[in-house]
Amino acid sequence: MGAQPTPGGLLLEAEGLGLERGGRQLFSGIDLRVGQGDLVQIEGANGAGKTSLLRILAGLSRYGFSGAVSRHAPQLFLGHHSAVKGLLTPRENLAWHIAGEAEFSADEIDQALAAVGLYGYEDVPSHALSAGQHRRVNLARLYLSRAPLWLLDEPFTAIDRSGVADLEARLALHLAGGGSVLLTSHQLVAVPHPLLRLDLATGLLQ
Amino acid sequence: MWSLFHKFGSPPWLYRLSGSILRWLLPITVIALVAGAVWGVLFTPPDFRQGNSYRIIYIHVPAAVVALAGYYVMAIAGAVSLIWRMKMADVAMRACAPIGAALTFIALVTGSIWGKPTWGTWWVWDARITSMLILFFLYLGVVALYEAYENKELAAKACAVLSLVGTVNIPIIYKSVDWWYSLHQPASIKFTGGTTIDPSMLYPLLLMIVAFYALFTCALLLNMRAEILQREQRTAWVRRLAAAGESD
Amino acid sequence: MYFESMAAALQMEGHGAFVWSAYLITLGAIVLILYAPRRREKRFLRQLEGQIRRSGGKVPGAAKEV
Amino acid sequence: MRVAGSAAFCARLLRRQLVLGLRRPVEIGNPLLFFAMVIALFPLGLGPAPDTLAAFAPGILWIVALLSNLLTSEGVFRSDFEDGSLEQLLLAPQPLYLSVLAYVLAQWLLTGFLLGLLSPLFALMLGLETGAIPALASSLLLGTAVLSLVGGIGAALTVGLRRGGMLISLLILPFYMPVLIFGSGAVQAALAGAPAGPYLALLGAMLCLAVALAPFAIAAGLRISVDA
Repeated sequence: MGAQPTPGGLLLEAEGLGLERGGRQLFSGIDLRVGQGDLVQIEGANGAGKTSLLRILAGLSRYGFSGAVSRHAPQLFLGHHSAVKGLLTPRENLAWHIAGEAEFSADEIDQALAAVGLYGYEDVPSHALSAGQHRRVNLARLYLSRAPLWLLDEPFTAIDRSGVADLEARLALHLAGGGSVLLTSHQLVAVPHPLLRLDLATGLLQ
Repeated sequence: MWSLFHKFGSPPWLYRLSGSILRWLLPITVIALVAGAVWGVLFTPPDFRQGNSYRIIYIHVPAAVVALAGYYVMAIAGAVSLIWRMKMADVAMRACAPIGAALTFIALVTGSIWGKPTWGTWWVWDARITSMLILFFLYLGVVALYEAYENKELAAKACAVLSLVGTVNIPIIYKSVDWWYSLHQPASIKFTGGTTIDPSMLYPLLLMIVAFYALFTCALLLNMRAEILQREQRTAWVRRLAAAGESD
Repeated sequence: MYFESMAAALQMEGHGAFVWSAYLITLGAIVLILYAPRRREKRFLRQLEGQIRRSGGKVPGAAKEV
Repeated sequence: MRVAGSAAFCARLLRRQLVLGLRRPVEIGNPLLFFAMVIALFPLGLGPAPDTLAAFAPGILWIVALLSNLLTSEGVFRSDFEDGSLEQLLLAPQPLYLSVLAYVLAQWLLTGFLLGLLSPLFALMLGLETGAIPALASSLLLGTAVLSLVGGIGAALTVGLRRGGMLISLLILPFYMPVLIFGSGAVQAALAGAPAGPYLALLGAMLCLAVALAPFAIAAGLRISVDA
C-alpha cells in the first residue's frame, strides 16, 4: 500500500497463483501483470474462483494459496457486500467508506452521490433504500477515489441499465487517465478500451 | 540451520524422522514410566504427615508440569505457523491440544483423589487445582475453536492466535489464583512445603517428570504422523506408503 | 521395597484404594493418548490402501507429485 | 493525494460506532437491563436476607458485569463482518491496531462505562455498604475495559463462524478470571476497611497490558476471520 508504480508502470504483479479448496484445485499457475491503463476481466464459470482470486490480489486472503503477489500501487477493492449501514445515511456511509483514503468535503461527497443518481437521497436512512441503491452508494467511491488500481467484484450486479452505462463511462474515464481496472463479471463490458481476458480454467491472458 | 528448518517443513521427511525417533523413544518412555512409578509407589518412605497417599505426587506433579509446558509448546508451534506459515507447525499445534487436555485431566483427577484422604473431600478450591482447571478450559477452548472452523488452515491460525493470547495470560491467571487462594484460605490446609523434600522422594519424582516429558513427545509425534498422512493423502509418497501396506 | 508384603503394598495403611486408583486411571489415560493416534494412522492407511486397490492402483483425485 | 491521518481516521471510526450505537438506544439499554434482571435473580435464589446478600454482593455484581460484557462483546464486529465493512477496514492504509482500539473503546463506552456509572444503584439493591461503592464503581470502570479488550479477541476469532455465540464464552471466560479476582477483591477490601488502591492499581496494570497487546490479537483474528 502506498508504494509507487514501478518504472515500467506496473501496478500489480502476481506469479504462479494457485488455490485449492476442499481438496479441489480451483486454479493454478495464474501469472498476471497489470500495468497502467490495463482493463482485465477475470472469466470463469460459477465457483471457478473468480472472487477468491480477486480477494487474493487485494490482500484479503492471506492463507491457503500458492504463489506470490506484489502490489505497487494503492488499490480500491469493491466486493460482493455493499458495506452500507442501514442506520447511517448515504452521505455518512460514503464519507466513512472513503475515509481511509483522504478527507473529502461534504460538497465532494454530495457530488459523488449525485453522479450515481442518488441526488436527493443524501439524508435518507439507508435502510429505506433498495439493494441497487446500496450498491450505488458503494460505487460512488469510484468518483472520489484516486487509487490507480481498481479491483471490482461483479460491479454490475443489482444496478439498472442506466447505472451500468454510467459505470462503464466512469471506467472508461479512469482507464483513459492511466488508471487500471481488474474486474469479474458475467456480462460483456462495453468500454471503448482494449480488454484483456483472464481465463481461470486455462490461466491464459488474451 | 536454514536448510534444517526447511526440512522440518517437509511432510515426508518429518514422517520418516518421527518414525525413527519413536522406534527408540517409545520403549524408553514406557520403561521410564514403569520404573519411576514402581520406585515411587513401592520403594520410597511415606510422608510423615500425609502417610502413603502422597505417593500420588509421582503422577500428579509430572502431569501438571508437562501439561503447562505443553501449552507453551503449542503456543511456540502457533507462533512458527503464524510467522513462517509452516504447515507442519500447524500440525504440531493441532496435536498438542488433546494431549495437553489429557495430561491436565490426569492432574485434575489425581489431585482430586489425593484430596480425599488429605482434606477429607474430593474437591477443594485450592490454588493449584483451580489453576489446573483453568488450564483444562484453555485447552478445550483451543480444541473447540479448531473444530468450529471449516477451513483447517485458518483453524490452525486462529488457534495459534488464541494460544499466544493464552501464554500471556497463563502467568497472570496463575499468579492471581495463587493470590486469591492465600487471601481466602486459612493457612491450616497448607501442605508440601516443597523446599524440604527428601532426596529419596525427589529422585523418583524427577525421573517421572522426565518420563512425562518423553511421553508428551511420543504422543505429539504419533498424533502428528496421523495428521500428516491425512493432510497429504493425495500425494505420491503417501500412496506408495499405503500401497506397501506398512506405516514406516 | 518399603512395604513388607504385597498385601501391605496394596493396603497402604488405608490409602491403597486412593493411590492405586489414581495410578490405574493415569495408566488408562496414557494408553489412550499413545494408542489413539497410532490406531488412527493404521486405519487411515488401510482405508487408503483399499481405495488404491479398488481403483486399480490410482487414488481418485490424486494429483500432486512430490 | 494525502492519506488521511491515523488519528483522524480513528476518531472518525469511533464517532461512527457511537452514532451507530446511539441510533439504536434500545441496544444500549439491553446489557443494563440484563444486568438488573440477573441481579434480581439472586435474592430469589439465595433468599432475601440482607446479610447474605450484602456478603455476596461484591461477587454477584462482578460476575453479572462479566456476563453482560461477554454478551455484548460477541457482537462487536458481527454486523460489520456481515455487510462487508470489515473488509474495507482491513484494506484501509491506516494501522489496524488503532482501528480495533477505536472499536473496543466505542463498545466499552456504550456498555462497561455506563455499567460502572450505574453500578451504585444496583449495589444499593443488594445492600452493599455505601463505603464500598466507590471501590465498586472504579473497579468496574477499569475492569470492564480489560474485559472489553479481551472479549474483542474472542469476538474477532469467532466472527466468521456461524455458531460463534457459545464458543466465544468458552474461549474468553478463562481469560476473564484474573479480572474477576482483582475486581471483586477490590470491593471486598473496601468492605473490610482495607485500602482498595492496590487492587485498582493491579487492574490498571492489566488494562495497560491489554491495551498494548490485545489489539494485535484482535487484528490478527479479524484478518483470519475475513479470510474465510
